[in-house]
Amino acid sequence: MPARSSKTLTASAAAALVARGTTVMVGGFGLVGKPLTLVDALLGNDDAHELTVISNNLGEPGRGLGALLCEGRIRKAVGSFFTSNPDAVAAHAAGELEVELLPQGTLAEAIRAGGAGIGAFYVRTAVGTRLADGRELREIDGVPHLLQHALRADVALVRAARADALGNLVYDKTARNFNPDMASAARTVIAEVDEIVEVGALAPGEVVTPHLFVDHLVLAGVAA
Amino acid sequence: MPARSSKTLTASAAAALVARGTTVMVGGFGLVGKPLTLVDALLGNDDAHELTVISNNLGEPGRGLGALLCEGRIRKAVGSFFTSNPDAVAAHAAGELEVELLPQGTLAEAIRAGGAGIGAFYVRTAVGTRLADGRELREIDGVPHLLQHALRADVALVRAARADALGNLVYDKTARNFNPDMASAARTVIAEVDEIVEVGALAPGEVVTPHLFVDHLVLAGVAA
Amino acid sequence: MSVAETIARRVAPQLADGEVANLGIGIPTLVADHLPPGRAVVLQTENGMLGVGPTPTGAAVDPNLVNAGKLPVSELAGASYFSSSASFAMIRGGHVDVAVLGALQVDERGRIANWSVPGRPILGVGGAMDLLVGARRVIVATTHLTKAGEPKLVRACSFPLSAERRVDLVVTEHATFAVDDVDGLTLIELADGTSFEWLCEHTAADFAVARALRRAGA
Amino acid sequence: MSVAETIARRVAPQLADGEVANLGIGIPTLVADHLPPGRAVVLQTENGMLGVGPTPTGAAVDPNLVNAGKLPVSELAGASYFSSSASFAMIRGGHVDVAVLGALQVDERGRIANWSVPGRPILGVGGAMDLLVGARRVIVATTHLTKAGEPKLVRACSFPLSAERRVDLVVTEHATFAVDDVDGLTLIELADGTSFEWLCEHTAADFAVARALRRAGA
Repeated sequence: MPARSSKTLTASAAAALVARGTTVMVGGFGLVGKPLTLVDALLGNDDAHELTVISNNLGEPGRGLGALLCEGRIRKAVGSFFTSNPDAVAAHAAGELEVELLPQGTLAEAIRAGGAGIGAFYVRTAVGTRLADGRELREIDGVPHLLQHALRADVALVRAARADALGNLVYDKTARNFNPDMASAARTVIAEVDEIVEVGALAPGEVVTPHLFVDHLVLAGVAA
Repeated sequence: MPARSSKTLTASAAAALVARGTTVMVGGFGLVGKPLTLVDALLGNDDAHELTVISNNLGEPGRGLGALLCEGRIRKAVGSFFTSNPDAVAAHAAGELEVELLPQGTLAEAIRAGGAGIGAFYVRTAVGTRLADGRELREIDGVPHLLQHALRADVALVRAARADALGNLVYDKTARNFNPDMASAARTVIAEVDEIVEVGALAPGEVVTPHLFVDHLVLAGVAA
Repeated sequence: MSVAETIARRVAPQLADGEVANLGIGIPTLVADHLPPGRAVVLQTENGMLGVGPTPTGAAVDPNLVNAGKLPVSELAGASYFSSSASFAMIRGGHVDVAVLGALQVDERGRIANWSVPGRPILGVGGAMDLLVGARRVIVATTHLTKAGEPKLVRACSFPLSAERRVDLVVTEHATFAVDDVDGLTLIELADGTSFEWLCEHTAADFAVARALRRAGA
Repeated sequence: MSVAETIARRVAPQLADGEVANLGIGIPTLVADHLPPGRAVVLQTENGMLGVGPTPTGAAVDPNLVNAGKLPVSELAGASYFSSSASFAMIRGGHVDVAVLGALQVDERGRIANWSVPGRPILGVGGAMDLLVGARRVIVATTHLTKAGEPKLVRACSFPLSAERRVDLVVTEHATFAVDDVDGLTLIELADGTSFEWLCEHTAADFAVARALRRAGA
């Protein structure tokens, strides 16, 4: 029997928490570990426009974040790989989509830093490349590093396998990816899960995202 | 039946990997999660002198790292709380022990950074205190932060509950503490464990320290 | 009831239902025992645990299950364990609602000194500075006077400050002070049996007095 | 055997027993299928897994179990999963022994361009730059020529570099080059059926020739 949790919301109630002009993190690597129920619910929120989206990719044409992009709701995208969606390439060419491109590891680390109260960090990745243009360079122990500021968001939409009623999360295989990092780095965190189990059903040593990070739970595949 | 692992060493063979004048990380919070078999074995390594020890504490009088300290083998300690061992206070007063004191969170983050290929990071902790003396200050989004460099070691001695034969590690309750961070941040990582199980016996979603971080395994409580 | 328990009992109602709290070593740790019935406060301990339960007895004591004071604790349903870096990421990142900390001194702006004593070598700091920058709210739980009978609430700390950030509430066995950026300390509650005159005499910091000053049973 | 498989088969013996390897998208991914029998190479994929197993078929395909190319993979005994930040901490921190990467161009110092094409907007980089700074050893697995028949090994890359760090080995279907800081590219192996003259004509980078130049079957 599924457990009840005071954190449970419908997908549309959760999507309504995304306001115009805000920054939204969306977990997933391609469509794997993507909170698709929540992303689809955003389409029904007439206020979800002019968004800045922090996500590794922008979905596929018309699917996931690609659907939001088609409707012109994404003003800016921060991520590592947008070429997999031709619509993103076209929107950028048309001047309708601003893009901030980061190496995938720097992106993940910046999100973790945002959740961990780290203001900025120095990383060797991308030194000497065009992604270093305009960035602060500093030698540390004789090795050049780039400064990267932390990333935070107003809302994070993440995908987990199971939650307990308190909001502790565990993930399934490689669907984990950016989700635990993003679950730490936003003012409001909404987790889409397959199942909500009783408190005590998750072993304390296996919890990946402790419940204090999670504000709301939404059941995957339930659109209402 | 315990599993065999090609990474297994005796405690004394492991302790012999610590050379004179090197930097050693030692896991644990007080004596909880401390690799005591390995620390005791260090006493039998006549080359383990003039060490720099990175550890939250320096044990208790005569126990754990406290025993190494008594023998005058620790030149410098980097950690957050040494006052719990009066011998450390006395050694410092006598000019025999150099101390680098960091807030506990900055210590843990610097160790993680060392393992994660992050050169340095900015943190708000300790701004405006005496621990900020001589440190670089920088405003990030209008908030003052201190620069902290990453910490790395030649050898890390960590304590885990179980390893599989490949060296994947899981920890027991609050004995986890600094151990996973340190297991990522040294050239040679030696894990003291209660038990070595067959490959496949640990669930892939529960592994805390993947085996690529771990060089050697030593069974706890086996002195030889 | 000991003075420490009196203070802990006065702090406990300040923790709201559902909040995540980190309780420092000493008097703050005792707060857990005085929470009003039914108030679900979740305890985080910086050595790497969320969901700390009461002190176990006898065979239930597990040497691998301790709080930041290295005292044995138990595990509640829904608990989780994590590394030190993850624990302080939680704390610094603003995910802990409230920290209850002890203090050696509190200045009249509400800043505290709780880690070092002048003239002695600086050899310990622990997690206090991290909690002071990271916890959303900080409550100080301290005796009103030092063991030598000196006021702990002072104009300016003679001991080194633990952070630039002021705390939000100061609770002693004699009084409770709210803290804000404009007025600094404001007396909001005076213990039964403590006279206003006594308090003024034994408080070296200037403080305002709330219009709605309350009397509270010790 | 396709050209891609020829290249993958020539790369495979370069991975030593017990090494942890990250295989890039495309030709590098094929290397896993050509490892010599009994050679235990552990595969890491930057989307968060160590211990990647072979491509599953039919009902064994799990949509939540993919590699960095988003292709289905399987899980070997001893595998583990972790977050993106933990995965790149591993990579940047020097914990991955070898990365096998594709390339658009390789310069004569052994630096590569593999992420961006001049004249097109920069909209994708992925994890290539992280692997180039973090992997202890980097092997390039690429066709010798572009689809247009142009040499990929050039004096200086006209495409944007992916890192300042040089790679350690360049493997094409025609030749294998070692790379070092003094000599840049050194030809160490020439495929059967490829003449030295053909190679010189189709390689725009200067290169040295090893005394012990080997011939290898395609």
